[in-house]
Amino acid sequence: AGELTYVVNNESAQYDPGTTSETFAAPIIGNTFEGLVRFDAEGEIVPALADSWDVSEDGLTYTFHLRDAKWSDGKPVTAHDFEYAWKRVLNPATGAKNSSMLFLIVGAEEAFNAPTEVEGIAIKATDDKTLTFTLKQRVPYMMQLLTYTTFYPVREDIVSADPEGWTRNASTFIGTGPFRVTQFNAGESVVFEKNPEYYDADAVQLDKLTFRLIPDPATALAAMEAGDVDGIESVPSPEIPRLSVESEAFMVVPALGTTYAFFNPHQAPLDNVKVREALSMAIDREEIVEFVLQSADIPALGLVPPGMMVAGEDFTAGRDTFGLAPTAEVEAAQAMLAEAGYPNGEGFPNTVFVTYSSPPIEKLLEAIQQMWKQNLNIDVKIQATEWQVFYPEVQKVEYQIAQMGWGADYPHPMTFLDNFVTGSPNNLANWSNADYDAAIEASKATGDEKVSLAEMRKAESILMNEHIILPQYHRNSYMMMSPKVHGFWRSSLNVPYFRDAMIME
Amino acid sequence: MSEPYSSLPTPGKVSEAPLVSVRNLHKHFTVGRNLFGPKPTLRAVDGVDLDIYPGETLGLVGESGCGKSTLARTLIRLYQPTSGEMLFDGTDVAKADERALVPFRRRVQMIFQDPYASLNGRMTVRDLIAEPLEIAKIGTPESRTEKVHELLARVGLHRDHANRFAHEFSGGQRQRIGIARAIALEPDLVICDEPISALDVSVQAQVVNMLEDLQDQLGLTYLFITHDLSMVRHISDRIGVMYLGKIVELASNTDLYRRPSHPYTQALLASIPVPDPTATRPSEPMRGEIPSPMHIPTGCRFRTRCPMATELCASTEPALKDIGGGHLAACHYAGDAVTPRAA
Amino acid sequence: MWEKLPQDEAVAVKSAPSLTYWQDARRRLWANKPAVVSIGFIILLILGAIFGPFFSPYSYSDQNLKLANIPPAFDTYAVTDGEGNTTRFFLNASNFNLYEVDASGHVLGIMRGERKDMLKKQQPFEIAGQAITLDYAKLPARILSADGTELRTSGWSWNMTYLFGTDQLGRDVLVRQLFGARISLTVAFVATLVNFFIGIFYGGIAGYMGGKTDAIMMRIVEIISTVPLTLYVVLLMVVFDSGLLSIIIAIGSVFWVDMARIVRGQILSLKQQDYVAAARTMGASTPRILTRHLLPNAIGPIIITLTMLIPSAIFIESFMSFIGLGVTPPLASWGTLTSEAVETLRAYPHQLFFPAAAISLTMFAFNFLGDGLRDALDPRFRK
Amino acid sequence: MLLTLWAIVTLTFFLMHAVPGGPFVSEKMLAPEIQAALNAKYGLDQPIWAQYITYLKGILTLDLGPSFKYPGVSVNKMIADGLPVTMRTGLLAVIAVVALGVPLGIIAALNRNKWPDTTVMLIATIGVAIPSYVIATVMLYVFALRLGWVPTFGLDNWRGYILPVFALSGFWVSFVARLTRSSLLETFEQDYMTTARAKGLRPGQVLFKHGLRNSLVPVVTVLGPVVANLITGSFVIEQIFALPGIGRQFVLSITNRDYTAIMGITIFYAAALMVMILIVDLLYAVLDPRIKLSEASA
Amino acid sequence: MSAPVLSVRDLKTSFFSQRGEVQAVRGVSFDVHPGEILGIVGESGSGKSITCMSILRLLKSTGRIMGGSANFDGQDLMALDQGDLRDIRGNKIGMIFQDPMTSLNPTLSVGEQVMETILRHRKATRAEARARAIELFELVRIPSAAERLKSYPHEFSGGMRQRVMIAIALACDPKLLIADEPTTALDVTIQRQILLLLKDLQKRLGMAVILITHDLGVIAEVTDRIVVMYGGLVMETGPVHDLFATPKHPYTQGLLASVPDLRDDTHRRLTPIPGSPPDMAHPPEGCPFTARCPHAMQQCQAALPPVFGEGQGARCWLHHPDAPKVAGVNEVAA
Ligand SMILES: Nc1ncnc2c1ncn2[C@@H]1O[C@H](COP(=O)(O)OP(=O)(O)OP(=O)(O)O)[C@@H](O)[C@H]1O
Ligand SMILES: Nc1ncnc2c1ncn2[C@@H]1O[C@H](COP(=O)(O)OP(=O)(O)OP(=O)(O)O)[C@@H](O)[C@H]1O
Ligand SMILES: [Mg+2]
Ligand SMILES: [Mg+2]
Repeated sequence: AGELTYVVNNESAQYDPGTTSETFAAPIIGNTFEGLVRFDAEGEIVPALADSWDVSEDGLTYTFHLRDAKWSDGKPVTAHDFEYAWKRVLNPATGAKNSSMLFLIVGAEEAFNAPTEVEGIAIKATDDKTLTFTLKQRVPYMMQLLTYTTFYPVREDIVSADPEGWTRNASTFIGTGPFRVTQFNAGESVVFEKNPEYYDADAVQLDKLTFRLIPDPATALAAMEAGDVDGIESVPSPEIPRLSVESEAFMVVPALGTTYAFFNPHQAPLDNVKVREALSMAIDREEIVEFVLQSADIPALGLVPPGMMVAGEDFTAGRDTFGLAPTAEVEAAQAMLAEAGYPNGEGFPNTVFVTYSSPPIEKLLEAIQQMWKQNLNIDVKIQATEWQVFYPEVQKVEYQIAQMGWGADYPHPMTFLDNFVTGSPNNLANWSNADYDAAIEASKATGDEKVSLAEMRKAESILMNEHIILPQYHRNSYMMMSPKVHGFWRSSLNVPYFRDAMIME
Repeated sequence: MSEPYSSLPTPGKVSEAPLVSVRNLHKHFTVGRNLFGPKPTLRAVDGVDLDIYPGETLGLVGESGCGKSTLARTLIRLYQPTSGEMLFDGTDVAKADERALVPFRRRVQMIFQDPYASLNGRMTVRDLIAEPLEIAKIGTPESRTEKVHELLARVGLHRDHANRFAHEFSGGQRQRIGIARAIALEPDLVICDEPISALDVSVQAQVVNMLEDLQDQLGLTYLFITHDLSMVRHISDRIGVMYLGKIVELASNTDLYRRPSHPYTQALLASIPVPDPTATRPSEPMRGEIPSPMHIPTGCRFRTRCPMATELCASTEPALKDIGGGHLAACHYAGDAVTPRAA
Repeated sequence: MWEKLPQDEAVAVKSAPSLTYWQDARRRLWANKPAVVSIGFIILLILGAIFGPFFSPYSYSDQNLKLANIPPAFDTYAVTDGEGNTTRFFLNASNFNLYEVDASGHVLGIMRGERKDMLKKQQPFEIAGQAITLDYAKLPARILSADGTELRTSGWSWNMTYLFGTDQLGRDVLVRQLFGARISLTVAFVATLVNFFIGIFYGGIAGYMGGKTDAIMMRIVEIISTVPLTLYVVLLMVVFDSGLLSIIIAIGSVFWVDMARIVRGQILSLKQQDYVAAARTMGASTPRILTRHLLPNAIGPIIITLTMLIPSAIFIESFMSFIGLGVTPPLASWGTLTSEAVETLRAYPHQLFFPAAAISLTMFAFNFLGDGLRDALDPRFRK
Repeated sequence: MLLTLWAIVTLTFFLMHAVPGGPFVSEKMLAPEIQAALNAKYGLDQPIWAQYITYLKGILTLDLGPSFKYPGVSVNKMIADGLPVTMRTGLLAVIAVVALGVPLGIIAALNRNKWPDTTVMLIATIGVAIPSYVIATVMLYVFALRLGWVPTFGLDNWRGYILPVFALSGFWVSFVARLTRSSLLETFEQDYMTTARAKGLRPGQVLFKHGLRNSLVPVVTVLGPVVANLITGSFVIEQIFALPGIGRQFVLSITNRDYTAIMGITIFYAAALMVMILIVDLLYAVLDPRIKLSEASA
Repeated sequence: MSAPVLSVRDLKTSFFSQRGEVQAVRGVSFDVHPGEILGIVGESGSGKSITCMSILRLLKSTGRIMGGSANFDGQDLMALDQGDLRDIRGNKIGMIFQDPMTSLNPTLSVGEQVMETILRHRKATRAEARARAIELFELVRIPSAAERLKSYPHEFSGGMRQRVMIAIALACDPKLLIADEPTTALDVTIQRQILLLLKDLQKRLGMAVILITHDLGVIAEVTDRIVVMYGGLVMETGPVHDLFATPKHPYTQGLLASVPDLRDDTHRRLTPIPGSPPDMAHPPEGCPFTARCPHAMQQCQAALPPVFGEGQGARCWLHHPDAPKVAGVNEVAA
């Protein structure tokens, strides 16, 4: 029993599980909806609306058997709800931002591009309780993918009655999760109550849950410290050292994210891999973490962050360092740069490091800029612009160095590695490497997790040895939750789960 | 009541073309702050005909509030006339725009009735007096300062006063600054709106002498508005008497004082205080309500206070007519043998 | 005693030279102490901004990450080893680092301790041969000597290495501030000029002309003040390169509307005065009437608006820098220094204090100067 | 007035489209097919003038269109949701500006060069020199967290209003105080103030009836746009105190390139501003009868 | 003779500007008796207005009263506290200022400006005050009185504004009226009516009047006694008849000689006093008139003369018993 107020820093524009692509929507959707399967506190896949499933030999056809679950208005959840929801995402008129996630399914992409071809989509509710679908190729991380909101069911009657507005109204926001919304206060808060129709309702302890929007993390922290709220989503980074020693409420949650910059291999002087390597070697990632970020983040030497298990093994375990080290390799970097034709930085062309406006990121870049200056004697200019200006610019791949980063959509290395295959929309360096593509292809095709892991590691080495990215650090999330609250957990995909939370005095 | 130019008889003394010629000039104001409905009109100048000849001094007297200042301000084109014609030296200035008025502005200057309000409090006396010179781009700053000192001496101020600001002066001293400014450019016509009423008599005498000297030396023309009937008699060649927005009598100075022909003029002359404590005068002031320029009486505008008003006066407005020797009067009975209370 | 004086003897009075209004105003300004002090301050500041950095061992971009977030003054502890060598250090209470300092307050470097004991919330150090423990189990953190007693401070001292402390990247706050002054003062200067030359005249002309001209001009002002500044600035950023010039253009094109409105309001009521009529009868041109008669009489509100808008300009610059039009890192202005420091307000208030104080002091100077100017330009006031 | 509004709409519309970015540039790259589908859905695939015409038609029916960023929310609703919050703090701030700024200016003017004057001017100078986000942050820390006198966020009770209103009005209180002071000092030197005193009027009457009224023209001039600004909110204040107002919404819609929301709030602001300026012009004529109404508000 | 209503003794007022001290009033003394009209004449800039303003302590911020007393009704106005002084201003002492345009508040209707005085000192409702204001407007001959209450000062002619000032000063039937050039902007007919009005009030209510004017005709006609000022000092005082008949001070004589003769048509040049008045920032040590006086002596330059004579007193060394005789001044022409 009890009430709990949790502070979020951003308001999502869309709460429709099928159409949204915003991470800000996750706290709300994650607590009001469940899909076929879910993560538990340990990050394992456990049954949710489906209580069992079968995968065909070739790994392409999945069959899910649903349990007797109900929607929050009491209607039973059926396989048709899933079929409807997924096909809705594949209708361009819906305006779903993550439709491409479903393109893994046979016929999906075709249907999206020509909406008459709905029949070709290999998704089928064979009966009320059975859902099957067929993939175009093997997807090792399919089960993880299914936890993503795009794969959640929605209710046809509700959605078709008001395709856009149903998520704006507490009475039509019908979900399948442990809570249901009682109030949407735009710009202010979302209030939930326990969903009595939830299949595991007995396990849910909280009666009332409020997500309060406080955009300024400093205010949120003040509210937390004043005892006005029970938990906050993030803390201002200068406060991390203090909170980490002072506060029992302070939590560090590993987040599956890496902050890095793209080196554009098509622009001088970065078209020279030695230059890229020299630059990458010349920065002191440990100092950055300790003094600039002042956090417990992890210096990054590769693309994929630690914490993702494949074949029972952490992807990053025993990984190569690709010639990099946590501290700056000054001499080696200087030698490398000289080899590239710029001894002591002489004649190094004008280089601009573009970024989006964000004070902590700019701070980080300033530190890097200074390290390059000091260690390599080269001047790099920083240019920060609004995200909306920055991002389209970067997509044109005319920058020299561009700050970026990636957070996992699902806890599998492929969420990072997939971005660098030829033609991926997120391949913002427009980099193309046949070996890399082949390794990725191979890792997906195999049914053997070990082989798959090896192929993925190989792919990462190819990418990293080419120094297409300047890895900086692997992120953690820093948040606070009152020690009175038990059973709360936040996934490494940044979703806070209150399903098992309870307040103990 | 628009009359051809020729019908206004010229005074005997001068025979040249008039410097200023005004016909049927009107200046009306709308008053009140009524947001809705028509606003009442106030006819401050209500059909004035007037000629001013080069080199003369035309005195203008009249009841307070009868429109003298308004006439002056219209003549100098601070106000846009509501209707009527205004010729200055042959050119029509009634409707000219600011740019076309530039030459006119140089040749006509004004001394304001309110000395303080017309002096910019942020300027030193030097700047104030030198301003017309600066505008006309005459001389260097030094020579202008010289000229300012000379003008200050002329109006009886000290050269040290040049560094002061208007608020540091007494009323009379301010007025002298205004005078110095107006004559700085040696204009053709100076419109003097009560230039001496704030001065003490000895300074009045100085200033009047000075104005007369300037007139002699430079051939200036004055329109001289005042309430001081002894001074106006002294300084003017001709005198116009205004009543409620209109000129009711116009004659040479001697003629006017000898033969006042409009009953208002007669009443006016009878009220002059004499600087002699032993003199005695009938203590009966003029009777009757003063009419307001918002409700000008029909017919003769003076009839409400006129001791000899008749039926005729109530119905027809008398025109300004010559009653002999260039003496004009706007009274049906002016020039008649029986003029009551004639001097 | 009773002899007659010769008639023509004029009493010779020493006469002062004739002053124009401006000469007189200048004289009065120089007699105004706070205004003169303010002028002095502003000149010093400008000189400091131009030449100050040359005297500093650091440049605005020199970082020493290890010495980040060091305060301008600290409590020092002293530990003496067996041979009588004293090691001095201080504790940065916000990031729990120990820094070694010398007796006069120079910062020598960060002290590396052993692994932090996360459970006991302690970190052992070896200082001057002694085992010293930093204990932050309970805040404020304490320094424990080898026998577990709390070490007392040996008094506080100024930070002689970084007079104003360092920022988040270990840069000297003082030098950054002097550099920031260059940009912020330029911006202030530009804003003032723009207000002066565009705002005042625009408003003056609208107010004086009245009627249709006024209506049209004021509608333009309305349009300028409603069209979202951000959009406009972003567009500018696309057209121009980021830099001081674009800031000047941005500020120049929009920053005068408040001034225009205020001046217009004043002129509307001033133009009815008789002295304006008098000037018109003298044939004074519109510009002359505006500059000589109307604007001097509206000087009070003008000067106040002028001084009040200076900090706004400084902060608009920091906003523009934030979205990419303006100074590029590592360069900073007072505005960007301030907004950066707000984030660290609780942990390192000195980082906010200095830029805020700089802006406030400058504002005081501008205000005193403005007041002095206003009084100098208004002869009616006392003294 | 409608013409001005039209000019503003047109200018903003084209400016907005000329600026890089669009409503669908989000955190992650959208596949090109999806981008195209979204553009088609919101009519962004049409030529710009066609979008412009459509938009104009919408406004004529007072329909500001659907938000691009918040599906299912109309801009009308966005404004209707955010406005009450913004208005409440804004109007209180306006009251604070008038009720504090003017009296402080009076006190300073009456005690010229004495300590109350110096104090007020000191505070006023700091009030303009320190930006509102700094003031807000510091106050939040001191009053809400340290002293616990006021809540840290939100407007749930009257105490919640104190800090936002204070932070919102600080600059303008200072500005108005200074303007009032300077204007009053000038008025005090006028002859009619002497007349008023010669009538034996009480100091209050002299001050308020004769002094203040003649000093208010510049104050009213600034107040007009200030009111329009305050009642349309401030991003910083709403952000820091977590108020769901349109000030924050507006800035977000610009960063999000939520075209219809930008337009809608701009139009709303423009209308508020124009109404305020009209009121100011009317007030001019009330305050100073020499200013002709026709002249002030042609 | 009854006790004076107002007795001014050695009043001194200076202005302080950057240029230093301007001694506008340098020790002025005079008495005003109940029911008496005291005229003040004098050179423009001689300190007449400043004397009057000093009596009511109405100087601008740069002015300061340097000494002296002004006894009104047994109270020294110079020592009175502000509250009591306010009860006297506008009530027992009415004041008409010289400059009618700037002395009226441009933003209040003239009616309001009259009414507020009444409301301040009398227990009257607004309607009563309005009625009284209309009555006053009629008294000072403003046509369409009721209608014009609503007008603003700038809509009035100079003379009308002056009459509004008069109406304000008379609003509370003061015991003493200080009128600084109240009729300069009025034509003679209205001037006469106003002067008769003042005389009437003087008789009916026993009101005393200080009348400053340059119009010697007015002085002659209405005042009982006159004070002649020059250079911040009283040069001569005396009953109006004596003063006009036998002016004792050379300045007074010069003043009287400057008036144009109404009966004279010959355009004879006027005879002003030559020279210009002293600069009050550097007042001369001796008699301020020395530089312009036809009879100036060494003594005049050396020391300020005291007032000689009872009844008609003159501040001139020529009236010192030892002074040489000068025809027309201290020697009555036979
Ligand atoms: N604010 C001021 N600052 C400096 N000097 C002043 C100020 N006001 C008046 N004076 C000086 O004081 C002297 C007396 O002025 P006052 O106004 O009393 O003269 P007045 O006798 O009334 O003259 P007038 O008949 O012209 O009105 C003048 O010389 C004037 O220059
Ligand atoms: N700006 C104005 N608005 C409205 N009415 C005005 C205006 N100016 C003058 N009047 C009115 O016009 C009439 C004539 O005024 P004007 O100033 O010309 O009189 P005047 O003859 O100069 O009087 P005085 O001798 O008293 O100065 C008066 O009734 C006055 O109220
Ligand atoms: Mg007049
Ligand atoms: Mg005077």
